[in-house]
Amino acid sequence: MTTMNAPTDSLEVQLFGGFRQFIPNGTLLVEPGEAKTVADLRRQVERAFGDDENALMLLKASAFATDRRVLDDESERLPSDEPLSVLPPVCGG
Amino acid sequence: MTTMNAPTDSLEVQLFGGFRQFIPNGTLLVEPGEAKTVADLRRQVERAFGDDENALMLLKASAFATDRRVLDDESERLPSDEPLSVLPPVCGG
Amino acid sequence: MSTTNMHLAVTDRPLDGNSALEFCSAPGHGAVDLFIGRVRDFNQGRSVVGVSYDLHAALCRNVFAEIAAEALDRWGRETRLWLTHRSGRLDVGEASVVAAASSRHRDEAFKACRYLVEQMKHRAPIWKQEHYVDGDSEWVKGHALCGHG
Amino acid sequence: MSTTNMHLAVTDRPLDGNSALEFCSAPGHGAVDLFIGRVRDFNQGRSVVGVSYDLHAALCRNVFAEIAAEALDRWGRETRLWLTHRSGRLDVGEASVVAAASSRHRDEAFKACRYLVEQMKHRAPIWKQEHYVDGDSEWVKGHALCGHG
Repeated sequence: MTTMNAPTDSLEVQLFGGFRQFIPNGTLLVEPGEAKTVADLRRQVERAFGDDENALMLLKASAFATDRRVLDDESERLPSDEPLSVLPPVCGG
Repeated sequence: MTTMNAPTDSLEVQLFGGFRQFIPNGTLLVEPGEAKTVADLRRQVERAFGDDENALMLLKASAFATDRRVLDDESERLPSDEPLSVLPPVCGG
Repeated sequence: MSTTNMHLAVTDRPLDGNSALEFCSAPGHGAVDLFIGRVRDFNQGRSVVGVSYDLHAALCRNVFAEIAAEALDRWGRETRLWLTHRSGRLDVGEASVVAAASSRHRDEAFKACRYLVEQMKHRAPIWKQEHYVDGDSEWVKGHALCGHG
Repeated sequence: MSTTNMHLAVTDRPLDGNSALEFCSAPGHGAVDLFIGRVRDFNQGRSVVGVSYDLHAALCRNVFAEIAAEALDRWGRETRLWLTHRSGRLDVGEASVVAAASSRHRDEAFKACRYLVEQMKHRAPIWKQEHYVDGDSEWVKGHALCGHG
């Protein structure tokens, strides 16, 4: 992952479940850059996965969330100062 | 209960639940006499309660049973050599 | 009555949920549902201090066996079942009935457990006398076992 | 998270049904239903030796709290609820989730307990990786949290 060498002001995104196949420590650093909405962030994460079809397919089925709630509306402005995460389809129990 | 003094060849019927208000030890002795069917036995038990309206009302809502099954069909011949009982409406749990 | 896959009993000793959870388990079973009925301190507007359960033990065991056999028919022969009911005088909070079912998937476990409880309530020869705070006692009305009740 | 009438948690330590049964009780509660999900030895044709649960702890607690609040709305404020989920690696037979609900009457207890389980499965950020007897491991497919999943 080239993003591992991103500058310290990079946006840190936690990934869970099946994403650990691709990023064992579960942390992805993306350039905040132009990411203003959840949809923007999704594109940044997509870019970080390059052409890894399996990761991209899992991402497609995933939701973004803060520690408080799932960000259903992806046109929503990215919350600042809140940890962000990518949640693949869930299967507790 | 005059039935307490019935001869030893009397038919012993066990009563449960609310019947313990009327017969604390739960055992009623009836003359087997002409009792050939479950319906006959019901009439004998009725007679044993005399004019105790509360007991008769409870009996009306009760079923007869052996230790194995409820005797749904009261035209059925009384099983011999099986303990018989009177079961008022149930409320386990 | 206890077979390899069901434990059915009436007893005058305290009931125990843990034994049911241990019994209703198997390496292939991903789900267990356990129900416990307990004596309440209040019923139909009256303060209850305890309940006495009267039951016809022999017939009870037969009815439990019928109900359990029906549950196995409906939710699979590999389902494991537990149904125990207490007799005698119980204080508020004590368990009167413990029902449990385990199976591969949760839907069967939930449904089989509930089936045991509902059928037991409607069909098992068990009677309940409530004891009230004022010293009075009363036999609780129930479900008639006869067609004309 | 634990309030007077609900206990919600995620933990990497073994789960315990008894604590749930004790918590979900009250003198006015005549019924408690308890569900335990356990690791199965077989899933979709493969022999399983264990399961690793990954979860988003902070969000999980929030989702559990939402689900529990909904259950109280539906089945009454006096209902008592328990929902705990385990994280980390579990062996076959170990409990992954414990849900329980107590209430005055059994219908509410059964329904509230089942609601906790179903909603947790569909909404809580929890993921499961199965480990197979052949040494292979696989993340189990689940329910998408996004509309386009």
